[in-house]
Amino acid sequence: MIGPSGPMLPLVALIWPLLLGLVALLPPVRAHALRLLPLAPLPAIGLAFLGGQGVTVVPDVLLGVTLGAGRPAMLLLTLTACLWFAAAVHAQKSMKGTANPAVFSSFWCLTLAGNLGVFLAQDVATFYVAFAAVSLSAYFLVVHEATAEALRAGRLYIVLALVGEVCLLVAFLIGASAADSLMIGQIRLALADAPLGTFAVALLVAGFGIKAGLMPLHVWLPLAHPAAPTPASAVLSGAIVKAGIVGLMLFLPVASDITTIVIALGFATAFGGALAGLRVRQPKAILAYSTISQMGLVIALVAAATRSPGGDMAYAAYYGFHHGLAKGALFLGVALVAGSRGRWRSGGLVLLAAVALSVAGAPLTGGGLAKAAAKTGLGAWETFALTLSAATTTLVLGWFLVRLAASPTKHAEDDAEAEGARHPHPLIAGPVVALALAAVVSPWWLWSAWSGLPADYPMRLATLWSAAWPVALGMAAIAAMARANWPAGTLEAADPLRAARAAGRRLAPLKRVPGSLATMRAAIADRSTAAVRRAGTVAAKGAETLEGALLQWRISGLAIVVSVLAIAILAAR
Amino acid sequence: MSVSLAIVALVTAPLVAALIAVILPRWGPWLSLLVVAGNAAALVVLIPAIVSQGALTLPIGGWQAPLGITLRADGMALAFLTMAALVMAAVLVSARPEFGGGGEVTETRRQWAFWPLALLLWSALNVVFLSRDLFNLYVALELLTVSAVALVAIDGKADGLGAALRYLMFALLGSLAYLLGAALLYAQHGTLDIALLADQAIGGRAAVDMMAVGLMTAGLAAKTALFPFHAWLQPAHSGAPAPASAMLSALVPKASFAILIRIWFEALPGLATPPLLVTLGAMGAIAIVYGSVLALRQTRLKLMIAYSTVAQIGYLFLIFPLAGGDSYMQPWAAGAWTGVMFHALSHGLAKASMFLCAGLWIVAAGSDRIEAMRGLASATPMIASAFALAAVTLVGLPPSGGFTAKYLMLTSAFVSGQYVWAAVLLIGGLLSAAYLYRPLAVAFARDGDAVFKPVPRLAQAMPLMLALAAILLGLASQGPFALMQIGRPSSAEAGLQ
Amino acid sequence: MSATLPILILLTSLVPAFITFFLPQERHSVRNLLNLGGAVLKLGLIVFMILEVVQGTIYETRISFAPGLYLLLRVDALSLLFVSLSALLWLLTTIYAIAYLGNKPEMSRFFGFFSLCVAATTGIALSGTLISFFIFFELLTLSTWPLVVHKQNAKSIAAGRSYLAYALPASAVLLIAIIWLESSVGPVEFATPANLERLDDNSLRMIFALFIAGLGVKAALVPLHGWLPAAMAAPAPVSALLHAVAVVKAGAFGVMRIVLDVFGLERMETLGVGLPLAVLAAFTILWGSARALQQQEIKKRLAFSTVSQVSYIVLGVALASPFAVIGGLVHLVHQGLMKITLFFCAGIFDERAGITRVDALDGIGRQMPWTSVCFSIGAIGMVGLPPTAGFITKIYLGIGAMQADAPWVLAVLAVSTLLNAAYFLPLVYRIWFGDAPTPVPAGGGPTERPLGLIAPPVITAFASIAVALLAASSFSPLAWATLIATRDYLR
Amino acid sequence: MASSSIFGLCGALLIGMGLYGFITHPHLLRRLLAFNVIGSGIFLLFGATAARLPSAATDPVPQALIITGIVVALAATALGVGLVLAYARVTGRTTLPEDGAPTDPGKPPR
Repeated sequence: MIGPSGPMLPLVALIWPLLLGLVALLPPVRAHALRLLPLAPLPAIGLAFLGGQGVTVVPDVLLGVTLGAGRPAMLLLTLTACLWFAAAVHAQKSMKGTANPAVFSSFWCLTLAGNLGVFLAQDVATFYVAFAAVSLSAYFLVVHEATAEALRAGRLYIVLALVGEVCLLVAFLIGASAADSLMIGQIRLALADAPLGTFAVALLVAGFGIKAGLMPLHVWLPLAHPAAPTPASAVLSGAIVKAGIVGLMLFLPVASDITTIVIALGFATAFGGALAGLRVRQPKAILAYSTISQMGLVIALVAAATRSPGGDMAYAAYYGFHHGLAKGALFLGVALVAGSRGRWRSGGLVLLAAVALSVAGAPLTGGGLAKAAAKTGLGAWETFALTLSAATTTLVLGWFLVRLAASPTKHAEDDAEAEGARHPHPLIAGPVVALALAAVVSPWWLWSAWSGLPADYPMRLATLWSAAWPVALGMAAIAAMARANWPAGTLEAADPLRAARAAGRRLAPLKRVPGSLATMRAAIADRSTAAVRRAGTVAAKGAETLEGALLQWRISGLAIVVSVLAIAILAAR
Repeated sequence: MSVSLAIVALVTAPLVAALIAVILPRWGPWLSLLVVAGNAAALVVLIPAIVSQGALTLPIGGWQAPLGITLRADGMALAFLTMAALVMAAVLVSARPEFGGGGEVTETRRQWAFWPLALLLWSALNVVFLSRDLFNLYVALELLTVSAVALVAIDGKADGLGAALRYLMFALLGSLAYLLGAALLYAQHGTLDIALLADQAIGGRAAVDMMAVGLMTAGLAAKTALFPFHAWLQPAHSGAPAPASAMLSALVPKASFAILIRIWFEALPGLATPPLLVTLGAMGAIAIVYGSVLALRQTRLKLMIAYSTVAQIGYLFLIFPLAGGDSYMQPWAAGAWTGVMFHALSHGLAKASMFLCAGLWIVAAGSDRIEAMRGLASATPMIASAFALAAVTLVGLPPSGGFTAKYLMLTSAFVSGQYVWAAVLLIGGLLSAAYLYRPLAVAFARDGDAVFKPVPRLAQAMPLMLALAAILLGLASQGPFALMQIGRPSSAEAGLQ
Repeated sequence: MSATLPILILLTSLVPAFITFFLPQERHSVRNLLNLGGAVLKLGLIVFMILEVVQGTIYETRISFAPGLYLLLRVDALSLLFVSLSALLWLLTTIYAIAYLGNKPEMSRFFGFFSLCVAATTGIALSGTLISFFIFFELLTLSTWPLVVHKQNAKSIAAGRSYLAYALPASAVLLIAIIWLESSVGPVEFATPANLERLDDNSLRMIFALFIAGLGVKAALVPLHGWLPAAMAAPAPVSALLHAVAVVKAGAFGVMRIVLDVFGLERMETLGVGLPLAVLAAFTILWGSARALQQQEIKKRLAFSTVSQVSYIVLGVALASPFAVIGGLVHLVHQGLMKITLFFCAGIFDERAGITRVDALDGIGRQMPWTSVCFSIGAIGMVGLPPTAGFITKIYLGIGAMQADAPWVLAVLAVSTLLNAAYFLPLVYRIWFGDAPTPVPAGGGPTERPLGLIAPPVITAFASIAVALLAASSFSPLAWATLIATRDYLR
Repeated sequence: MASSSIFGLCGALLIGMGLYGFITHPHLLRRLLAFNVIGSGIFLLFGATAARLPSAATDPVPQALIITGIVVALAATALGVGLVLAYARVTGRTTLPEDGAPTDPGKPPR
């Protein structure tokens, strides 16, 4: 036994939520298990702000756990920890009285641990375990409400998550054997020219793409994110998708053969996701599509950073950081708006509109800063695409606000209470406000450290213009569509599987194949046993006939006499 | 001196006891126990003596061959004697309920006849194993045949009498052929002593010798029930009462087989030719498959066991092609020869056990149809275990004597490149598993609701003892193996060619 | 001491076996004490032995049958791996069996053969020669039959027949292989490399094929696996024993012995038999999974899953690269822990709630939480998802496949994982999210007591996570497997 | 031709005749008689071997053996006759069922 070495805080950050998850299952704690949730990310928040330099090695656990986070990963870890904390605070109120709080809390903690783990893991086994933890236990967050659509969404989610796991496993195995090491850094280097390396990279993109909602692997996302309880939706859309992003950051090798394809897919997702969001009416589903779109951009940024050896993931991380905070605010804000009336409701909507603008990258917002920084790492047409994506984002988030404003006030449990309950509970509003502020403001604070650009760069006219015109374009489109009485949005909720279902119907006859194969196998087996049996019967009949003959003394006696001669003759040879 | 006494006692004690039992029928059961004890004592004296001094030769009355008759106790003889003693002990103990009278019923003829016949049979057996004089062997073989035939007919029913007569026909013709062969040998060599014959016949390949071996081999094969001379066996063995069947199946064929071994391996090894050896082996092989196939078809337990004997006798004849097939890679000499001996011994123990089991089951179930045994395993667990262990031996699964036998034979077959015999050995094993499985499976089934007659525990213990002995033969095969090497003919190692 | 210890270990199960046979049915406390005592004692002796072996003691016992035909019990690292697994799981299975079977009839017979079966497994593990291996292998076949037919109904009798119908011809084939080999190269001891040059390559290939065919029945390689699903008619502890501890494992262990000790990895490579074996194993993995998908009975599904899982072990040694061998070795333990958990749980579902079919599992999770949790862990492990033992195996096998330049194995692993998920996760889904068909009467639901029933699966489920979490520690099965592979076989 | 040859040839003739009868006759009693004919032939042949020594002296051993053999054959015959009688008494047959020929015409089956 060799004890762990290096800083302990990363280890504690991972183990602490796991411990809390177990504590949540203890009988005396079970009923109040939700109270534990805000405690879970605290060590991680500590880690994020104290900073963890150095590498933690725990040689005995798994295949030797190595922890440590690079600068981009640490930024995302900060985001994740904060978002989980905010969501946990939100859950104190919004999920009060939910069924099975212990199970929910337990999986919440497990998912959190996994989510933190993917940022900290330095070896592939730990990463895989963490990724599986975040990926698979999130299933229980999705299906927590156990409604029919939640279960349906959960099924699709788990199937794709498993496919993703398998893709990743195969890719990791190829990489680890090529690198002859389990260290992610070496695997990344080895993947560049390993045998089957390109195939492995494709699998990596598929595996992480599923998690991050890369089209066309995004189908689960608009079903699963809205189905979960609101705090869970927030972490799913804000933090958990970042597991896919960080995976790509860590593993995508420099100058891979398919980098360009990944970039193209990323941008396609960015536009496709946003436009697809216009087809649905449910606010959370629209947000999910927005997440798909944003993640497409981030994936494109990550892939772009791998084009040359010196590429920096910082822009992607910076962009992702902002998106996570903002998306968390938006999802939590849905509950805020739905749960309040009057001016509280209007205030909420305004707040969310501000956040939405930030996501779209309006000038001087956090999102605008992130976009401005991101553009520096891109080529010409990519820059244009990124700029233009702000228009579609504006459009889809505008549509979101419209739908949210139109959604009925949901106040079922509080109806019996006084009218004074019109204003939202602080535990609901607090996190939303905090996240929104953080989303809009904190990129300013991080600007010079992460963009590498002068401090006045966001205020320059060119920057402002390139941020403003697409947003304006998007707003114009909103106005146009509002005038046309919103021709979009024919579906209540997302239904990405229609094609699949149709294909399934067409392929339904194939279902009979295993059955008929089994029948055939059984028939062959029966026939061959019957043949063997027949042969056996024939042989036995023959033997019985012979036996009857030998029983006659005339034959047997003669046989003895003949055999005397036969033996004598044989002996004479 | 005590050694000579022991040898003589092995021959005479059962004989004397048989004569007394004829006169004093009531004493039969007790006398048999006495003989069992005496026999055991004699073996206890003999085995260590042989192990320390090697094979012992005892000219009876001090008359040396060729005029006198020689008894010779070598390893093989002692192994067979021991096996016979075990089987006889179990048989004689198990026969008490059926033939002991016990006073509750008036004595019947069969109760009177059983004990002398069994003891006579035993005496004749012991002589066969010990004697080295071809004519003396003839007399013993006849005595054996007569008592065996009489045992088959002991019930006095039509089936038994018919089976006995059929048996008698084969046996008489076999005896006559053997006697004629012996006469021819005497005419050629002027002696009937095996050792002297071996000295004389070295190098010679006289036509008379060939005729003589032809006669003797065919005659003995008929008595051993080698295919295709086995037609008498199945009615005789299945028709007799269970204890008699046990003796008939386990011991009687071994006697004629032992004489065959003495003739071929000790007296006239020079006469063997490859085609003859292959022919004898082939007959054995056919017997294995044929007997097994017929055993599979039987619906009556004793018939099935009898056919199993037909098959198992086939293995014995594989000794002819296989002996001598051992290579420098194996540390043993005469592996195949010893293997066949192991087979003879373990088959004797297991088959006796199986017939005793069958007898008890038939009594318990009131029928000898295999189907009637349904559920008997729970009612009579000891019998079921005995039957299962005996089956393990007969199939040749480890760790049993049957396995040791099969292993030694198989190795010889492979080393000498005679893969056909190896295939026969394996197929025979599988077929025997197939037919022995059926009664076991039926006995293990619980869905019957038949009511069985209780079986006393002592009677159950006897077949179990025999079956355990057969297993023990495999577990502790070192001792028997070493024993059988004492006085082993050199041809056993070199092969018959 | 070094000569008697292997014998003592064997006797710890043989003696209880023989005494148990003669115990009257009603002496259950004596019987339980005897069996548990034997199991605990054996575990203790094995722990002692492991400590001694680490210090370099060599345990070797010879019992001679005939000159050149002897029983050799020899302890090496590989045998320790298997024997300690079987001893541990035997103890748990005994506890479970006592609780499961309670006071049913024919308990003396059952526990007698149960112990005999474990004695045979121990013998297999400790065998130092081919022939000793064969003897114990057959003893295992024979002592398992009464367990398979234990219920004595038509179905179990048929299962027993099919078991023997597969096992006995296989043993004949195995015997041919052994004798063919030994008749040319002399008695084969595992510790000393056999002098295979005496045989030409084609003969060696034939012998290898015969070995695989002979062992393949027990290892349930397709198409020799037919007995295994049928043997589900046996009581649950027997299934657990068959699938996780004894029979199937003995087959896989045998394949390892043949590949690693008799032929050796290099020889296997020069003969070119590794690839066909790997293909066969891969096919078995996929076929078993595909067939499991079609089964609607829980135990049958588990049985086909075993068919598939055990072939991971064979696949590992067949690929013959360092990581693959380690993966194969460690899966011997991992599969045992996970599969026994599943069978324990399936047994509890059957015994306490009468659930035998997949669709009856709906909503049982709330009524039988412990069992359900254990079952879920086992199922996740079988799929190979972290943090259960299955994923360690998969990582090692996958890297090993790349080392062996056989990337197609990765596809097999991937498809197998998905198939495993497809037939296991729906069970887990039903357990936790299915609608219980009838409202459960208050307090009248199925019970998971006594403790002896639920503790073993909890322990094994915990262990199957622990061995993965602490895989890199020096006491884990993985460390042991690495030690075995690097020290003994990968020179 | 030496007398021993005549003895030998007679013995062979007897054996051949007896063998034919033994094998072809279904009637059990006839078979027993044929058995005795064969036996006599063998003993005759055996007796002839006594003269095989070149010297004039005859070998005494065959005589001893023949006498023993006759006793043995007698015992076997006695058993055989007893069995045949019992068989005929029980079944009314004088042949074994598989040997074809039906019952003895003199005695109706019971």
